[in-house]
Amino acid sequence: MDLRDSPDEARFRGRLRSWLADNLPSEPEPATLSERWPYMLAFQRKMYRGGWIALSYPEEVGGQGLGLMEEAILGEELGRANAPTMIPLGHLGRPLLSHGTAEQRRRYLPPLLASEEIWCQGFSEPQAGSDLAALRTRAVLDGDEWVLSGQKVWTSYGAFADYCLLLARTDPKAVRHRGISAFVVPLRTAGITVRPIVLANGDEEFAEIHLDDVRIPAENLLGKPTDGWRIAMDVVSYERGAVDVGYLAKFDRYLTELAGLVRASGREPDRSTLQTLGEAAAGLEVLRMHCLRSLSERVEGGSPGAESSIDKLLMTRVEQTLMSAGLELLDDVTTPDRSEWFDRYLYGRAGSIYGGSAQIQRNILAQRVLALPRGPRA
Amino acid sequence: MDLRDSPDEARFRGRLRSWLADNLPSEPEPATLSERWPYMLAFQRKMYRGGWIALSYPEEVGGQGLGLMEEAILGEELGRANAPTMIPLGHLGRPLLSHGTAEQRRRYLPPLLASEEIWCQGFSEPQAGSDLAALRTRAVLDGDEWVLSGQKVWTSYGAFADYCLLLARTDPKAVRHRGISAFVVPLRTAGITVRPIVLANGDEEFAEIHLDDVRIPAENLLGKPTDGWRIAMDVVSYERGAVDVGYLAKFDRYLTELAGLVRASGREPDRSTLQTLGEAAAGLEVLRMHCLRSLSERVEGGSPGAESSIDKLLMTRVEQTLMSAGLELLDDVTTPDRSEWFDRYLYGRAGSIYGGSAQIQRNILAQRVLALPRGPRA
Amino acid sequence: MRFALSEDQVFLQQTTAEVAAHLFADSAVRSAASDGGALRADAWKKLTELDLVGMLVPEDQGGAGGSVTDACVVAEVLGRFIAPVPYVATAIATASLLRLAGGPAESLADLAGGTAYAPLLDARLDIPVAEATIAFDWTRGAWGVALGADGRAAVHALAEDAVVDDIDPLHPLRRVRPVPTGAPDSEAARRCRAIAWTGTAAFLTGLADGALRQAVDYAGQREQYGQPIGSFQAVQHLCSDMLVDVETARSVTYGASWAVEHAPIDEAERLAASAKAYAGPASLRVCETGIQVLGGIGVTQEHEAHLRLRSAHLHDSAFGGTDAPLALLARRAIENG
Amino acid sequence: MRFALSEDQVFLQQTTAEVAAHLFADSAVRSAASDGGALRADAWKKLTELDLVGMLVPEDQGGAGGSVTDACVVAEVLGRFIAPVPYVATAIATASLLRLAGGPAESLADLAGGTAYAPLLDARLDIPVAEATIAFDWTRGAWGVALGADGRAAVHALAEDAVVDDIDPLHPLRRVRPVPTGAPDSEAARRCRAIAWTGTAAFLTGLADGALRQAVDYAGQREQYGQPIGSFQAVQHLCSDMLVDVETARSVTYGASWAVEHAPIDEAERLAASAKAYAGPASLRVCETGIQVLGGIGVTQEHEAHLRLRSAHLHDSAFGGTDAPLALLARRAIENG
Repeated sequence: MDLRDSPDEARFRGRLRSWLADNLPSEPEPATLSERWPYMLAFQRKMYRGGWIALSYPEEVGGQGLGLMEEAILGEELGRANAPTMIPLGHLGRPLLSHGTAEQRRRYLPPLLASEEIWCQGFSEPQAGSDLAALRTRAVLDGDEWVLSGQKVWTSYGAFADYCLLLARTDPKAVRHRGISAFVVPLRTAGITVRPIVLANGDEEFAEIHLDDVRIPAENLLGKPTDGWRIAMDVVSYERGAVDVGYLAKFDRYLTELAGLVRASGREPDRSTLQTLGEAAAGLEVLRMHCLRSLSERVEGGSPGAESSIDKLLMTRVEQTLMSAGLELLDDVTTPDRSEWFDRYLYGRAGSIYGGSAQIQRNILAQRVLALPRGPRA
Repeated sequence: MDLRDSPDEARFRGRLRSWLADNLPSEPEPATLSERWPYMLAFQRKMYRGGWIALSYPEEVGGQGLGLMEEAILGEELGRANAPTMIPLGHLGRPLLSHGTAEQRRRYLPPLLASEEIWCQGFSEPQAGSDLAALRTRAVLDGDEWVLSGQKVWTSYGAFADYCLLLARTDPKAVRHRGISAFVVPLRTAGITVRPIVLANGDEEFAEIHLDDVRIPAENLLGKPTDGWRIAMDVVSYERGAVDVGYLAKFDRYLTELAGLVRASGREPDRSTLQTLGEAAAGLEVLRMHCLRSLSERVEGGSPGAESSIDKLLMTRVEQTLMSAGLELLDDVTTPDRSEWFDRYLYGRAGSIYGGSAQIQRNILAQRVLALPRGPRA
Repeated sequence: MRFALSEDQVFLQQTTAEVAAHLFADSAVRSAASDGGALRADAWKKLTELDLVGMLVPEDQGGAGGSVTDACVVAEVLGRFIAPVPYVATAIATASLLRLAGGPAESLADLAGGTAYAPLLDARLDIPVAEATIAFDWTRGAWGVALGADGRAAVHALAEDAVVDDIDPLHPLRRVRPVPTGAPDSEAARRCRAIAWTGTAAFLTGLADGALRQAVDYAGQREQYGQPIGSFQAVQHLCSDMLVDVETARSVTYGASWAVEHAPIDEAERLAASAKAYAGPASLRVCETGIQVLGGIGVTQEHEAHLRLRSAHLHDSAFGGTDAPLALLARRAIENG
Repeated sequence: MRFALSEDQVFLQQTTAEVAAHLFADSAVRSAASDGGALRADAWKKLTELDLVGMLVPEDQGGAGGSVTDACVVAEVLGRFIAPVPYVATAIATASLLRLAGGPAESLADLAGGTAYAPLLDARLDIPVAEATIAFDWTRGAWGVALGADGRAAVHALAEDAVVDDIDPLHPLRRVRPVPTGAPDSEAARRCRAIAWTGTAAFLTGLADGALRQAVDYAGQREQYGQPIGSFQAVQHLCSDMLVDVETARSVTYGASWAVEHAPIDEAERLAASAKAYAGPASLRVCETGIQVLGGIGVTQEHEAHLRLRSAHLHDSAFGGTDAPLALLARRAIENG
């Protein structure tokens, strides 16, 4: 155990901290996504130019050749500096790196990492949510083109993206997950319609993608045919680690804000207030420590396994505890702070649904970590 | 809606209240079951002689020919008067009443209701807990005798009982619950061994019953062969109604005691204390109202159905809320009050297990009340 | 003792449900969040015509002369349909205050005739002790009603400030210039508070009931892994827990609905406080679980589940949240302990 | 940064588990509840011989000179086996106090040699501000240790009163004639409190881990409805929730175990407080769920599950329960908010 930075890590953190001090935007983050998008994008590109993005990618594809540890330090420092929300792209580059041809890596990775081309993830479908292997979007090879038809939902930032890493069924005879392949789909292709999904809190982060006889070149297949499922599971497990997606920093910011509002109320906090706020604070420390542990295990042992479902369930639990604390402590329901917190709470309800529902995560843990016997379904 | 007593009910309540005022034992209820048993039994017999037991049974078997409403009033008044714990026998007389021969009713019901002969329930087995239909105790007809072999567990007051209403498999070829019959088994019969089960809190309320080639007369079959499952379900659903088992009165007593301890502490209750105590109090009112509603539905619609699983889950929830409240509010862990409360809390852990675990109750509600589709198991 | 709705009440429940199904289709409720109050106005007119708005107003003052239980039957059905109308606020809480705490008789008749009245609360949505600043479930042009310092219900023209509808757009709050009030100390005022708690509990129960019905329907149809998700034990148990919450909230609510009119004030308050403190959190649990069963669609504006959850939050907060009723219950227990 | 046990620590974990499996078989633990301290005495002797008792005592004072993380590794394993020994109380909390808060050097060496020492707490099992009345996890003849008014750890001969062991017979409390103490205000005293919190969290994590292992074993073997109960989704999800609690409690505990020795005092306290406030309720949830999975047998004295739950309750209450660490966390957040 040593939670201190190594000398290299400390140097990295120091450089990053001073870069952030000089380069953070002075204007606050806009509230609506349509205004926030250019703001986020501008800062993300600036960070890339500064050498702070794609830290753990090889230098030849535009990364910094550093490690997961530096990625984690980045997340911490962004949170500490109250920096703009990052657009989560890193996990989408992973399958290009691991399964892409040399040409695909050269063509796609640098602009992806530079945020010059925005990528999104086309996995879920209306009939394939928790049961991803039931996906129905089909891809048929017609000469030197794949022809894709189907519908994707829950695509983060789909309305802003240029490319989609998309799963489609290429072998309709193979059972479920065996017949699936992954594709690089340029979203400007004819036959594609993108429609935003408005979340309960008004956010338009997600989109639906409709594909109607969309023709893409044969070389846009990623990996071999039927590699799709493995690619998807890889992406999903990267997505489940809290550090990658920068949630910890966001939660830290929320807690600081909530504690500030309690202080600003001028009321001496009673025991119930201390318990509520204390539980939220403890939750964040647990999440932070668990993320460090997972990170350390990944640094030593490679890509995360089924245990990442623990991270996901913990993240949901901590988020929902924090949101409930906010609703309880901000009891003047007519203030804008309460209203913003309520939006966060609503957004938090999605935490136990997307990226594999809480029920699916528990199935994974029971069967793949605890090795409990499968039910009659198997 | 009318929660008032009818004139008849009010007269009944008045008579009962004054009888209790005159007849309650002056000594407090002993703490250990071995001392408590004669104390309980003496008071229960006194109540029977006073005409306050078996209220809803017909007069010809020793009952009072009244209704469920009077049973409920009895429960309320016993709680209000802080009367000794009742031995729950009423639900065991029901199958004798509904399935017994005239001779069985004449022979068994009056002493059962008078608490002159104590009855217990031999349903669960080591390998048949939640899955009662898996029971293995066998009964084979040999001439004019049934020969019983097997083992029963979780028999309430088994160590004090004279008779056991016992389920055994009479048709080993029939599938599961179709091959089960119910028997009246005198516990003094050769081949029977009763061993108390000591609960975590030290209580010896439950027992194991071992049956080793126990011979009982052929006429001790209750109902027709293979009526056993229906009889069992009947008993279980009676058992699930909170009113019958007198829990409400006990919880009321606990709450009053807890509130008294909070008052005696002399500390001005803070908000957290008010919330904790208030939630326990609200839970009791919910339980009381839900019991009244269930009672009213039973008075109008006959025997309780699958909905009684709601009563059971509510009772467990209210009990566990109350117990947690006690542990939280009695924070001086060295006092005898805290220690007694801790024993109640431990006992309360059994609430979600016995009489069908919380998981089984939820299955019943999902499948039989909400009519959700059965899983692949069906 | 009889704990059941009368035949008339069952009929009232059915007819209200028919009217509500017509007025408050899911799509209509979704658009009501941004229709500038159009559905609210139409629906209120219809409910007024059907004598449901004047339920608690005596017949000789133009009302239906119904019981609190009758009003709770209506409120529960409206909750089930997430009806964007101020039934609890106006037809139950305000009508009781005007009637029981000696408000102007003409206002009561006016309310039964469909004129907008809103109860005045403090910034935490509690019943004010000295000063009200919020018109609860406000309609354009509404009069405000609060207990005066003399212990009598008074009607106020409102000097209006910002509308707050970002928690629940179906039941807007309006900040108003502060109105001095009395504390709810008299028996009449306490009974009014108990009626407001009970009516709110009925609406919360209805919200939860709707979430349960929707979850069960969806779980029976939606297939994953080749079978309806409702056949998975995890989903079944979520639904069973919702059922327990709905039915038990219903029990305490209807018990309270009787007690607030017929029982001595202490018992009335104890049951009403229990109903409010229990139905609020129960309804929130059920609405949240309902969203979990619906999955992704449940967290979008394409589905009305979020409006249901928003309404549950607002009504859970109303009339003192859970804090006020829990404190009352705890203090009573301590006094008697 | 490296968040993982060292090879030595993994070895320590394995050897401690082997020793514990030998000493604390389920049946031995069950009889320890009424053996008059026999197992406790034997086991303490063995743990002393193995240098585990003196883990936090410097080598030149007869100890093993180990880290708090080392001590937590041992405490966690002992928790897993419900070991009826005062490891947290004596080898972690008291040893730290004697060492860091300037206690008599000879007592520290004496402790490492197996002599009984118990930390002195107040009646709520919190660290006393002015007066101690309870010897925590008391052994016959034990010396009491508490912070004196001068801010230094002091050793007291105890004037003993009643034994309180009805919550957890494996870890008795002993009332003692009141001992005046100082408040834990100095940095050394605060660090000692943080170490006590962390060690307790490790024991609580181990208790939970044992409950999880037992539940998973049982669920894989026990059959109902013709299949192992562990194949039912409801049971699987109970076990998964237990796993999440165990692993996350472990993460925060080991993070804290490092911080209490190496981080600035504010960070050390924040992590230790989080570990204590999180591991206590998590362990209670897991021990309760474990009993639910075991079913009937779990609530009897024929199984040790109730002893596990009892120990979890006692340790959850120890050193200020969850209230003290939560208040610390909240006040820090408010100061920095």
